[in-house]
Amino acid sequence: MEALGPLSDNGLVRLLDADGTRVADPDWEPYAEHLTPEALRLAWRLMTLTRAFDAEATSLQRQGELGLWVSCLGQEAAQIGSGTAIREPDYVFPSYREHGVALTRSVDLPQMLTLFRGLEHGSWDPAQHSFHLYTLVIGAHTLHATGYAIAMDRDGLVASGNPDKDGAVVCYFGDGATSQGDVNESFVFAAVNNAPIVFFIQNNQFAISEPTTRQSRVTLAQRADGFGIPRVRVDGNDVIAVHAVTQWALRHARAGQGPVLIEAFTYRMAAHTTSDDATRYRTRADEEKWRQRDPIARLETYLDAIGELTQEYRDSVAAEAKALGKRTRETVKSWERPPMLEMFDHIYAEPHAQVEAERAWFDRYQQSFIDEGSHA
Amino acid sequence: MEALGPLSDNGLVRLLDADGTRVADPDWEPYAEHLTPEALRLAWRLMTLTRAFDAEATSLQRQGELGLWVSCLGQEAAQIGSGTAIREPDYVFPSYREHGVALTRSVDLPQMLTLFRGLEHGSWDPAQHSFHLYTLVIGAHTLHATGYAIAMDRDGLVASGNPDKDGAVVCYFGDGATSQGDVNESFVFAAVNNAPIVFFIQNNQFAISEPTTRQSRVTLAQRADGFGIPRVRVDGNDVIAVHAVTQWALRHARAGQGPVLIEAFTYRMAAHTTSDDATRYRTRADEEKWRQRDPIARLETYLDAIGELTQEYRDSVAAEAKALGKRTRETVKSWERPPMLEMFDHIYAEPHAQVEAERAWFDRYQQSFIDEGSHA
Amino acid sequence: MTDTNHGAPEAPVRESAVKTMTMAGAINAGLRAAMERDPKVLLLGEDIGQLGGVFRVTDGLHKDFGGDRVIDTPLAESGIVGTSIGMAMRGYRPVVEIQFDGFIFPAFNQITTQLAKMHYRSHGRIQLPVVIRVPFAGDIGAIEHHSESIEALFAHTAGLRICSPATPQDAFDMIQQSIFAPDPVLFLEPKARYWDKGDVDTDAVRTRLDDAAATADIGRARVARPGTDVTLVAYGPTVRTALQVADVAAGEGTSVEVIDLRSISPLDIPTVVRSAKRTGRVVVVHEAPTAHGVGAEIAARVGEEAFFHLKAPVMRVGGFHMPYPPSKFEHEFLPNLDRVLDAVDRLMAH
Amino acid sequence: MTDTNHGAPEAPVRESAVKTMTMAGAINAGLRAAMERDPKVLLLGEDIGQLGGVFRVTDGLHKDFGGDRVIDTPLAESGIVGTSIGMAMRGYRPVVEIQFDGFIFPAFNQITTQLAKMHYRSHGRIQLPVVIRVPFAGDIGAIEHHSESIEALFAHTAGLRICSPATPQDAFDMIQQSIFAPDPVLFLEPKARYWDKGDVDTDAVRTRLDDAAATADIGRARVARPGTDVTLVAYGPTVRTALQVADVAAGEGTSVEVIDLRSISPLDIPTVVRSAKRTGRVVVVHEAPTAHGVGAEIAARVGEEAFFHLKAPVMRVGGFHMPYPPSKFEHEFLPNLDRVLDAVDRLMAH
Ligand SMILES: Cc1ncc(C[n+]2csc(CCOP(=O)(O)OP(=O)(O)O)c2C)c(N)n1
Ligand SMILES: Cc1ncc(C[n+]2csc(CCOP(=O)(O)OP(=O)(O)O)c2C)c(N)n1
Ligand SMILES: [Mg+2]
Ligand SMILES: [Mg+2]
Repeated sequence: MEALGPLSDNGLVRLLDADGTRVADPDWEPYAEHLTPEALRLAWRLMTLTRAFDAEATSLQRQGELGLWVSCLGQEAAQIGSGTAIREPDYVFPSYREHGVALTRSVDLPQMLTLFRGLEHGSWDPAQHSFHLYTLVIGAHTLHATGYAIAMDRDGLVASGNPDKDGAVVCYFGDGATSQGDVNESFVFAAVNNAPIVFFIQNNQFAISEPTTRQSRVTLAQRADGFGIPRVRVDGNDVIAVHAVTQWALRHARAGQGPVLIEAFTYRMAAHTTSDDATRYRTRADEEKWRQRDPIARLETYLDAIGELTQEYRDSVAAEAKALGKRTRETVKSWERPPMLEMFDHIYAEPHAQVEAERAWFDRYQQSFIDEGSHA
Repeated sequence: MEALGPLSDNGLVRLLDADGTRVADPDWEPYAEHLTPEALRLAWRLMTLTRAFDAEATSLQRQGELGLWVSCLGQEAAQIGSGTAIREPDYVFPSYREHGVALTRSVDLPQMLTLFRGLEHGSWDPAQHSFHLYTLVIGAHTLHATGYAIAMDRDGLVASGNPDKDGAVVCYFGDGATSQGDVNESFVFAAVNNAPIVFFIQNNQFAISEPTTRQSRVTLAQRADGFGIPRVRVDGNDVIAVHAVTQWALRHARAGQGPVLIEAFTYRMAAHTTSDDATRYRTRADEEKWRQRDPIARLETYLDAIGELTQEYRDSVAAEAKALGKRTRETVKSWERPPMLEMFDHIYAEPHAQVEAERAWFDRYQQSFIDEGSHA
Repeated sequence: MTDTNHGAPEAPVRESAVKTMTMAGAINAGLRAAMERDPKVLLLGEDIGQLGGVFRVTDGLHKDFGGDRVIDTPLAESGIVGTSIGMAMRGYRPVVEIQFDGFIFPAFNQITTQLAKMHYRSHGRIQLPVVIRVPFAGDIGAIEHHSESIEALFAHTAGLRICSPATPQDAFDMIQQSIFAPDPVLFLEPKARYWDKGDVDTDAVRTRLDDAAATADIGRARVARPGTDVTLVAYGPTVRTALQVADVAAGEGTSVEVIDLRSISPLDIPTVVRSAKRTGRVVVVHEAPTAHGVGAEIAARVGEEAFFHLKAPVMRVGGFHMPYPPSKFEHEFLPNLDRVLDAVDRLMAH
Repeated sequence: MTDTNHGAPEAPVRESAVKTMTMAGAINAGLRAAMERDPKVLLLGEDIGQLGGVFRVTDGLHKDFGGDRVIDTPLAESGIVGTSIGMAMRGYRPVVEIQFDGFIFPAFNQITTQLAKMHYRSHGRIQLPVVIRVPFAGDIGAIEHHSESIEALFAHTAGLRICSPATPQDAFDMIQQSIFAPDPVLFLEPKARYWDKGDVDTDAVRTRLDDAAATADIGRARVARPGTDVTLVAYGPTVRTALQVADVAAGEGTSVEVIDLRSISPLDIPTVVRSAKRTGRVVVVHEAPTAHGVGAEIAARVGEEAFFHLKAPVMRVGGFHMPYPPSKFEHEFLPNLDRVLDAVDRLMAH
């Protein structure tokens, strides 16, 4: 057994140092070598857009336009690094904080906010984006992801003979989620079925207020050992390394070699949600220390150093970010609540007597106000 | 990761070979050296009594005197080996097949059959025997055991300074149970709380009809690695080795060093229960192979070889076994169903209006038959 | 909504298609027919493969369809239901067996927060045609957790359909209709009736397996025996008891109408109310404890819709508010013939 | 059984002991008092320590009692309840916080098959005085799973007690009485009322904390407002709505009696029936969907026991048979003032 505490910094795969210098790691280089400066600029752009959107959503919540916002600040490298390794026909099961991954799946980010404005429980068409809906019950979706992966395998989408066509599932969840029975059952089902799935833990070091030490006494990556699942632990603020390990894991899964677990060690720079007050359970010093490891700044420093980030590109991304913010604000404010009667839709796929009776009652009830004017 | 399948024979701790010869293992010898011939004779006697009781219960079920019987045939070494390492103030949480362990906890075996005759859901006083009731919902009790262990630690019963007074929990469960969320959550809670608990898996290779390969692709012992829990895998048909590893694990837990997991690799020689038909899913050849590794015969051969099993002792144990069988039969047949009204007792500790109303109604209803003669 | 008695097949019966089957056999035959019809139908559960399930309901299917379609899963109910949800998202029709009623609870979260709500959450984009088969209810002399009536714990949750057959014919038809309905269905099999025999027309259902027809059929009650004095509402295991009661009562001059609900979600309230308005006396009989049981909803609805026709309060006969007791007590815990007759007699006093 | 109005303290009120508190503050104070009284009282849950819980109900308790008594657990509800059962077996009184109603379901198995049944299974040898606190019900504009009314899913299961306070006074008293009662208690805190203020006498309850008194007190309903024309039965979050309805109705000349049930298991049926017999008209109001909700049991019981006194059927006003909808719809989903008034008006037409 390794003698690592769950927050140990040892044994992390890293290809870009905290100070923005590129590190060589012969084991992982093969999975990063396709990352041209252009690809890295794209990663930087996606991370920047994610952050801009995130900031706008936070401010919309402060203004009362959203009921709640779940920020992914600080986790952009973990999300964009992995998201850019995903392709058709892979399928993604996010938790509820994967806005960066959503961007890589072409989800229209402003549209996602219907959920946080209280208009819908699920905002996008999962099939269209190969990106399942957010799941708020911690860990529940990991079993759906596993079942989906088993079904992909049955459908011949794995080890098909043409590696370019093979697919796998990527399933995201948090450090806190690892304690749930469902997550561990997912490991069981994935392992015995040799399912094509990459379990991707974003260890942002907190489950709301609880540090990872409340969930485990060894690294979360090690959890995989108990189930016979290969694993890797990566610096989650290093977008290159995250991309590389995800590439490796996906190739492994798509090739029919079964599940893999990735722990991306990162930091939740914002509070848990806009309802949370992180000052109650962690220090400014801790936050400051991690601000030094900002994943976007890290890549920026590197791109700058190799002369691949022109002012022109910066300006264009800044303009795009601003436009995204503006569109987000306008979109959210433009939304009207749909007619009340719509809450009776899609409870069942086929009519259900109880629902139909209640829908009819409510319709008459609503009409009675229109007919009689306001009650009482 | 070890490349062992879940049924591998490699890496098993063994101190008594399948042919009854004593093997030397310097690592484990210290935990077995107190096993004098007398202690081994006791183990043999307890195993023999367990088997006799088991056989009697099986035949009582066949005669219709019990609704069901869950045989522990073949698992006597795993149960007596571990049970004899347990002492005051240790506390045991069995699954539902630990009749041998029950014997080591001085549970009156015939009394246990009230459960299988449909008279009670739980048969003995758990506090009196430091032996919790059987739990039929797979894995549920592992959390109770973990909570109990955490509480023992709070109560100063662990690492108290006097090792003779320290206690720990031993929690039994099966190979199938390892797939349940609850069992894995137990590992989480035990690990982060450094709870004094020994998780004892009796891997009898089947969960009803399903072989262990349906639950895991690596050994069940390895499961512990994922949670940072030390583990050992032992030949479950070797009573000396089982005793030794349990001694070690209990000392570890009682000394405040936290949880341990033991996998005792054994074989369920009978069907799952008297309702099961094992011929549907396993071969006679497999059964025969394991009959060759009978745990009682193995110890008998050894004791014989070292001249420690006199005919006199054999005869006395045979007589004791016969008497136990007779007492079991007589006890079971002597039981009358208690008055119907007792089914309303102990639903709550304090009166509950719904129960009181229904009890009163039922009493009147019953009386009406007595008053009026039979109805209709 | 329910104008005809759907227990009797509507199509003309071809002699050759009628076979005598036990209920377990009828479910087995229904599963087989569904698997033959659609390769996307998969069976999942503990010990359903070579063993054929602890009640042998899947007997022979592993042999004929293979381990890829009749899947022995790890021993984890949440995992079974959760992975089935994922498979359904890719177009499969998983039919899950929960080994016994009392072991469904580890899957409660997946059923209640995921399976039931995914269609709503996704605005109808995701359909989860998952069937959860559960041998339920008591009267088989079993140990704890093997005799429970769990329907009320799921009926309160929208998004699920719940039904329970009382005859081999319904078992054969309804299991297939549940499989081909687009919503998740909790399919409750009265285990004490597994060995009851009856005639089964294996042809009639074939034309009624598309989404809408299948859904409508499994939502309807059936008048199992017409009568005029008292309405006895039952489902699953208590239908047989209700019919016995009707026999005995007829001997005493009381005409009992027996309604076999068949469906618990939705409840076919119109059929019950129509009968209640005629008889003015209603008894609901289920094995589950009466307190907060399905009978409460029926009593409330009959009260709401037939109040001025009732001659006496709706009565409920069911289990008591206690854990299912040890089996030596179950005969008196259950709504047996005497207890139901007692209720009928008391109602007839009005 | 319920002859007095237990909302008002029976002991003479010492001026100094009355403080104005929010309901959240009253629960906090009640937890503190229980912890001071008995060192075996432990709090367990997610984020209840330094954070003080997401609703700050445990605010300050970690600081004052330490991490050994206010325990931040791993994120696993089954584990929290399951380990609490083990601790209770060694004499502790664990008070578990489930962060939101919608997250209790992973613990459903432990609650239903273990916590509720252990006392019965052990012939009364094992007592499990575990309290499960759940901020429940809606009306706070939250996202999915954060607004659910779960009471009916537990009320059917014997072995559990269920109660819900509607005022700060009851919150303060009942949390302590739940902790010192010997049976497991599901303590449902109406989260939308956490910030409602009221006077709390912190002394009165002290003499009523032994097993029997505590149990009896948490099982009793309270007449929150007397009236003569209609009986409105409510609990938890809907008591405030019911009182508002009574106000408005009074202005229209209708005298509404409001009963605050306080307890869901057991139900204090005698108090409800006494009122129903006087008014002849009953409306039950809860946030949970009406179908198979607690209102069904109350309607059935009132039907059984007050049938010949009723002028009209018992009415139920509650949520609809759907998943709790997105928050922009919740005002109409919930039994709001208008919907309850509408029911009262319809009843008064009889
Ligand atoms: C079953 C369940 N229990 C509790 C919660 C409340 N809750 C929401 S987020 C959260 C913490 C999750 O932590 P982690 O898994 O690390 O993910 P992160 O939020 O850090 O991304 C909790 C306890 C929940 N959503 N579901
Ligand atoms: C939660 C739950 N699911 C299913 C069952 C039915 N069941 C009883 S024993 C058993 C197999 C258990 O196998 P294992 O854990 O290996 O223990 P063994 O019986 O071999 O001792 C099953 C599936 C149960 N009791 N509880
Ligand atoms: Mg986290
Ligand atoms: Mg086994």
